[in-house]
Amino acid sequence: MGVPRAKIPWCPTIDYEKCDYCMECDEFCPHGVFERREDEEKKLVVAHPENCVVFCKACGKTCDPDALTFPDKKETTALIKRLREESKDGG
Amino acid sequence: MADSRSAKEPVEIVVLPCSGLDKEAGSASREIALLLSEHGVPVVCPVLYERSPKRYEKELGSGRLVVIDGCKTGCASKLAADRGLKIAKRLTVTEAAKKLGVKAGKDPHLGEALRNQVPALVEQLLAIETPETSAPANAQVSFSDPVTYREFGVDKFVFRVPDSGYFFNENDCWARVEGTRARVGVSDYVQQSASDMIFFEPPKISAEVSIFDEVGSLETTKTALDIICPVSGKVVAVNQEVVEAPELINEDPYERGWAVEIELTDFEDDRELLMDPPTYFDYLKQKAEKEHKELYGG
Amino acid sequence: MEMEVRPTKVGVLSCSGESEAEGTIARNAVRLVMEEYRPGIVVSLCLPLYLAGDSGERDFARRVPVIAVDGCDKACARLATDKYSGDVESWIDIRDLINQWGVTEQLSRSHPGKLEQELTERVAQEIVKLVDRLVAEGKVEVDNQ
Amino acid sequence: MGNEKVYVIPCSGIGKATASVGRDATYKVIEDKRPETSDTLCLSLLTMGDEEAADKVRKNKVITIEGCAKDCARKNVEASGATPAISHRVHDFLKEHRDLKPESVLDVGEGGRQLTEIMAEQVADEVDDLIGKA
Repeated sequence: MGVPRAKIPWCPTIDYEKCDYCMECDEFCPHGVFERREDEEKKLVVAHPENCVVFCKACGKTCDPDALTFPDKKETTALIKRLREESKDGG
Repeated sequence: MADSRSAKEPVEIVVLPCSGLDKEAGSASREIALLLSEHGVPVVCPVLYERSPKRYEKELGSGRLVVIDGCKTGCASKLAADRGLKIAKRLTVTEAAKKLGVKAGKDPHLGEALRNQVPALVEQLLAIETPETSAPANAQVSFSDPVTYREFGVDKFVFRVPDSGYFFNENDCWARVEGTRARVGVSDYVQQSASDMIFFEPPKISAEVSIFDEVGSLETTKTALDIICPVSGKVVAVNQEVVEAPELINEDPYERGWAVEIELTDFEDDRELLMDPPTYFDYLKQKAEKEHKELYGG
Repeated sequence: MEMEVRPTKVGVLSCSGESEAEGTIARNAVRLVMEEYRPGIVVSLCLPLYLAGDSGERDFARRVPVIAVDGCDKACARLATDKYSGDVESWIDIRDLINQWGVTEQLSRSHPGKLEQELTERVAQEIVKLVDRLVAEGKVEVDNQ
Repeated sequence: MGNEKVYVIPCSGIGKATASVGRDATYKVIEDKRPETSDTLCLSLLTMGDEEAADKVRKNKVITIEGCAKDCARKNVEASGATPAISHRVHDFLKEHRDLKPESVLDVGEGGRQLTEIMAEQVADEVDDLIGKA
């Protein structure tokens, strides 16, 4: 969208209180955003947020305990527009 | 063409709830129906209706049918579908309760938390405004010009992208723009990776959407996904053909398989965030080849 | 579509074999090779799609070497490859193999048990041998081997 | 015709769990529920124009079961000069039983097995109806 992906804060956030490590989201995501850490306390992490497709929340739909949250869409759209303006003026 | 009656006119409804003995959400569905009957709304008992459909012929003939499913299994909807009834509005208690911050449990007894939500859910059903049909079509817009395509292959899979008239977001959803209207759907890539479509849950007619909002959701034999709207505006039509036969999206994702029609409000602005066909073609080719590597390795 | 100089994939066409136990073995063996033993190199092809489907299946089968895996002497996979996509690189007849292996028990098409599973594994290994020979002969370019 | 049979022909899909359900349902009908009055044959034989197989579908009633919307079973039967009396799609049954999604190609899982039983029951009844009308 005319803005480097790294500048757009869009990825799932895991609420470890709710998450029961069913791994449905990791099985679902074809972009490899999540990574499993069998031997660590947090068994699932968002390892590659940059792989997450902006505005996609599909993994959230697979989460029964609703442990995945995303940034606000309207704010993200506004940010992208602002970054585009800056890159145009900034040259 | 739909008669667009004024929004606030009281509309007679008849309600078909699920019998609600399996889970807590089912009991809530029963409570909602009982409360509605106190508002003078005729209630169809699903088991009696199953045994003798004639019993409710009069009510179902006149009122607009509201179906209450306790959970996603959707027994009441299935009963209505089996009888060929047209559903004006559908409430799934587990989903609606989740939106109100309450989780319906496994124990079929109705708990306090969910019981307190029953009045709010009843209000949602009574607040049925304009009928769920399309607004009058805009005469000069037809979306009937022939579409030509470019394609590329990854192994034995062929992916097509229209040559012109379509705009895409990174979520592989398209908007076909004509005049002040746009039709929205999902790309060939989505229908191939998500596999066979079995359900399309349309958005409400006249809903206001901004770019990247969800406009309806799809369920396939493999997964469930939302349609991420590439344009801002107002939902003016829903493709009933796809509501009845979602596999149309697999057969013709860019033309007959359109999902929603939008009256545009901000297209000049939205357009900057979208890809035109050649840009999307390259974007998709890279994505399909990379993802295919991950899916099939090597 | 741009022509690939040297194909990077091997097509494996299994007979559909719904009425024969060897058909079940053929299908499961091809699935096993594609998913576990040679992912990324092997692509499974579907025979009835040659006739019923769009050109995608046939065009792809013309651009890559194809191994035909048949369940019986009707040899549908081999004949289909000849007819629809060019010469057969190599060919397996499961019934023939099973006789060579001296297996005489009655096999089940609908409830594959331990014996069928064992035979599926052995057939899968035969397919892998043919795939590896194609790679060794340089008929298939494999980037990360 | 004494040993008249209804041919239940599933699609040959090996990439979709719905195709596995179609095959399992076929075996349930021709092996367990209606062994005397129903049978199957390899769809590839019809693709390859095998006369013996084509003859069977022309002279007997046929029920096809598709694993997806490409309808390969029906198209291959039609290419042999016959028309299926009934054409099923697994995902039409899925629409009625949303919670019975098959899990994978090699193991359809508990949901897939229940869906298979529901389909087999219906196809078995259809075999009974079709046998009456030679």
